Amino acid sequence: MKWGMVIDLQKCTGCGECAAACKLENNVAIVEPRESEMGRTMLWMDMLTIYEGEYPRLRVRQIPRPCMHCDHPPCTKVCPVRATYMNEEGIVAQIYPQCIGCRYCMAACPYTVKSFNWYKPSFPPGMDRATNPDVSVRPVGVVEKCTFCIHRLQMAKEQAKFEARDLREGDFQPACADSCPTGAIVFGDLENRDHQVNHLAHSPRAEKLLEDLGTEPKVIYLKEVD
Amino acid sequence: MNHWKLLTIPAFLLFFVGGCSDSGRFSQPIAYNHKKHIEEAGLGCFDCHTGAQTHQKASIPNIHFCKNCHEEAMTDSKEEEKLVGFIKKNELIPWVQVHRVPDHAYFSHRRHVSLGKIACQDCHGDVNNMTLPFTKPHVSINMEFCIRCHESKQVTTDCAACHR
Amino acid sequence: MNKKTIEALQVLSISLIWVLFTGIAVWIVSLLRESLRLHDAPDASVGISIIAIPVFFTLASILTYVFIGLRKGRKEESEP
Amino acid sequence: MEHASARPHPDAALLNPIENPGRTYYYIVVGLLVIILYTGFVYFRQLWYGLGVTGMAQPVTWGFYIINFVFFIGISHAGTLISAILRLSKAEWRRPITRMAEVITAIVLAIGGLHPIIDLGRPDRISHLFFNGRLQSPLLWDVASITAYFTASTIYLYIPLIPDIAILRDRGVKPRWLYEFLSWGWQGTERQHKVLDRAMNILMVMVIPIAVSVHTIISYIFAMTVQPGWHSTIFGPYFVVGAIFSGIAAILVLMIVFRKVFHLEGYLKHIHFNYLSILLLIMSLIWFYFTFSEYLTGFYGHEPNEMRVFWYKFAGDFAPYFWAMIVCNFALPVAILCNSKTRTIPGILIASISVIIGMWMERLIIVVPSLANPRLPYPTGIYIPSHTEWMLFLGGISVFILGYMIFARFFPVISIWEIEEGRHESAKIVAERITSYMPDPEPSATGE
Repeated sequence: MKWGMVIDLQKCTGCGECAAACKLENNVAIVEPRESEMGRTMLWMDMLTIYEGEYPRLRVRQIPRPCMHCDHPPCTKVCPVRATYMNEEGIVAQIYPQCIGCRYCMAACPYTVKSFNWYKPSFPPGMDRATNPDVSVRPVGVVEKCTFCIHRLQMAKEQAKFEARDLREGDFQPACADSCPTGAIVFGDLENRDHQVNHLAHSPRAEKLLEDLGTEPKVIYLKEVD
Repeated sequence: MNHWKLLTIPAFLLFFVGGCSDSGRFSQPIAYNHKKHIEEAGLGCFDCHTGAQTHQKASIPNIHFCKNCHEEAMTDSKEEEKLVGFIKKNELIPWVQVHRVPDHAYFSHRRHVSLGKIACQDCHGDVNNMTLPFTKPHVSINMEFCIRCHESKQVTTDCAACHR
Repeated sequence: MNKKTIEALQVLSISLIWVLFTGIAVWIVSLLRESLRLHDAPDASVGISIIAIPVFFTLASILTYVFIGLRKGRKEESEP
Repeated sequence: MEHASARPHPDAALLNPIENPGRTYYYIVVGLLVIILYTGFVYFRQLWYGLGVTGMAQPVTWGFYIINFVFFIGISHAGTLISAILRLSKAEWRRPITRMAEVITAIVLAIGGLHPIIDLGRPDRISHLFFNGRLQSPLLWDVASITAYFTASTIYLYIPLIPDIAILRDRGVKPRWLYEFLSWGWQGTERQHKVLDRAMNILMVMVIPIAVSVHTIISYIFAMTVQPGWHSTIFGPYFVVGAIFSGIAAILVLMIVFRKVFHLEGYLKHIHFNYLSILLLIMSLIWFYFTFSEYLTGFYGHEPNEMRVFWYKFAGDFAPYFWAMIVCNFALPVAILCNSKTRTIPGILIASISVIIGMWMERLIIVVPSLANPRLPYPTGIYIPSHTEWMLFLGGISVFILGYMIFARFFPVISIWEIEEGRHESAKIVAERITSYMPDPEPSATGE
């Protein structure tokens, strides 16, 4: 099993629904505007601004950017305490109670996907009581990042086992894929021929970010064709 | 900014070093008697803790459930009187959850009871003979305890299987 | 402080250094064992890390050598 | 033993600071303690609120703490490494210098070694490093190598100190028990000298590879990642050279300060400064060579991400620091030290201070720009250090000064017995050595 995600840029409108859904699903802290200006915005799913072409034919687009869950993750190699590692299903997990907050993984990640809890996570009044109980609220001083909504996987697996059946494709979908209004984000098992991602990953339009680094991301973009 | 708070750091460190997880004792609002309910009323674990087999949480019964029998006092016990009082006032019993898994870990009763076939007694002790409610956890709920059992039963020890 | 206490303290400090360095060696070995158990360190890092252990022991031996050597090399002052 | 200290000692100037520390000493100590206490408070504030009180953010997730870590560990190379090299090469002029250099190492290493802990978001979980450490991470290599270096250099400082401690013990300097305890029964017998010499010879050879490995491993923290500007094979030697470079500058500054404060003009003569400053000049040239090849390869390869960092340093936000670094580390010291007219003590002081500042800026330029320019199109990172970080920097320097002052209060900063040994023996040894260099007299002269 190798969980992966395909983001179809042809379908993506750059609405940012995935980023918002992710933030709510995973209790990602909402930092104050002053902090945000310093560059401490916390987003597991960020919207990358990409500029294509030169001025008269300049094209600006927003593309979603989760953690790439690399097959050869540069971040897990450098962690001094095994707080980040890749599990057998290919998810690069972050174990918050183990993290000592050295931020080496953040410095080593070529995609800059990790966030750090500079302060104790805070939520605007009212929202703090609406945090998702399935996901822990991280303590101050640890690194966090997209987990492919691994809590959903834990529950989906248990449900499947309870019903004595195999895990189906629809059982485990991260919040971003669930929420995408145009269905641009497809999630599933890259090694399973029945899953949609398996076909899409082999599409001629498929490309990965910073492919030349050899990190083998499991998030695959389908580039736009005009 | 409250700088005076800084004074509490040394105290906090002492607390931290002293170990704080499960050494505390809790007091329960009603001296519930498990033994009596099991032996005399003939109840089983899952009759009251209804979620244990089918849900993540086992659930602790409260007045809506207790009402089924204790709408009116059945005995002249002082403790039952308290319960009836709660029911009459339609007020929830402030049970203290003693067996607590920290926020950052995923624990499901269903997974352990129905799928893993673990007996309640393995973690909660000999509840059948308890005449008083829990004031402290039967086992210390820490990762070592989880891992030891997972290793002996040869189930996953992947960190991400429980941590979230 | 009299001579006896000071001597006892000297011996104590030398043995503490041995305890410290043995502790470091045990630490490195336990890390190695854990990484082998978890198949976590396939690289040369295992081999390189082992080098650290003799370094510490050599340092401790040098200190002990100096300590013992200086005591043996004293003039026979206790004799009349 | 009151009468003992009345006996005039040939090296009274070296013993004076220990026997009569004077009032100013205590004023300075109190001043430093105030700064350190305030720094402690600032650090507790950081512990309480989290690392948010610093100026670090994303993507610049490492700031002053890591910069100072590299910087302080770099300074620490002054001591043990240079002292070991000078001892090994039997340079006679080393005698008044080695001790001062070794003390720098021991103190600065302790300060530098604490910096990564200051940098942790969760220092309360430091035990994870011991129970669940992962040897594959360069940070763990660092823990091991810095511990080895710290212990080795402390032992290397201590062993040649034993005879001097015995001198103080015999003169009845207080606290007596301390000197009694530390002197290990030294009486200066031939056998004891032999033991000491042998131990020092082994240590000398041992500390050099340890010292080189320490800074190489620190560079690996950066070089083992794939980030532009960091992922470079030259980093190991580059860091070692930079470390020795800043270390020599630190020794020179300290020598000038001690010469002035303790009136050691008789011991630290112009020749010592001259030799060391020529070493500084050579290191400056080597440093420039490394910097040049580091950037030239990057520039020639023209890899886009590499170039982004390159231009950020050469003409972007970091250009003032970059060019200031070149001036401080290369232009100014070379200009001053090349000319024997300006190679005077004030000149050397200026050059050394400029090198220390320049080397600190080099660390800044290595750490921040690579982080500020991520590969993906994020906005360029901004890093403005906060009051907390400045305070901890100042606190680190204060701890260094205080540590050095405490050492100088209890132990001589110039090795008395080595000076004495030099007075008695070195002339003979050097003369013998020089004759051994010379060609033997022509055998034909006796033949005919």
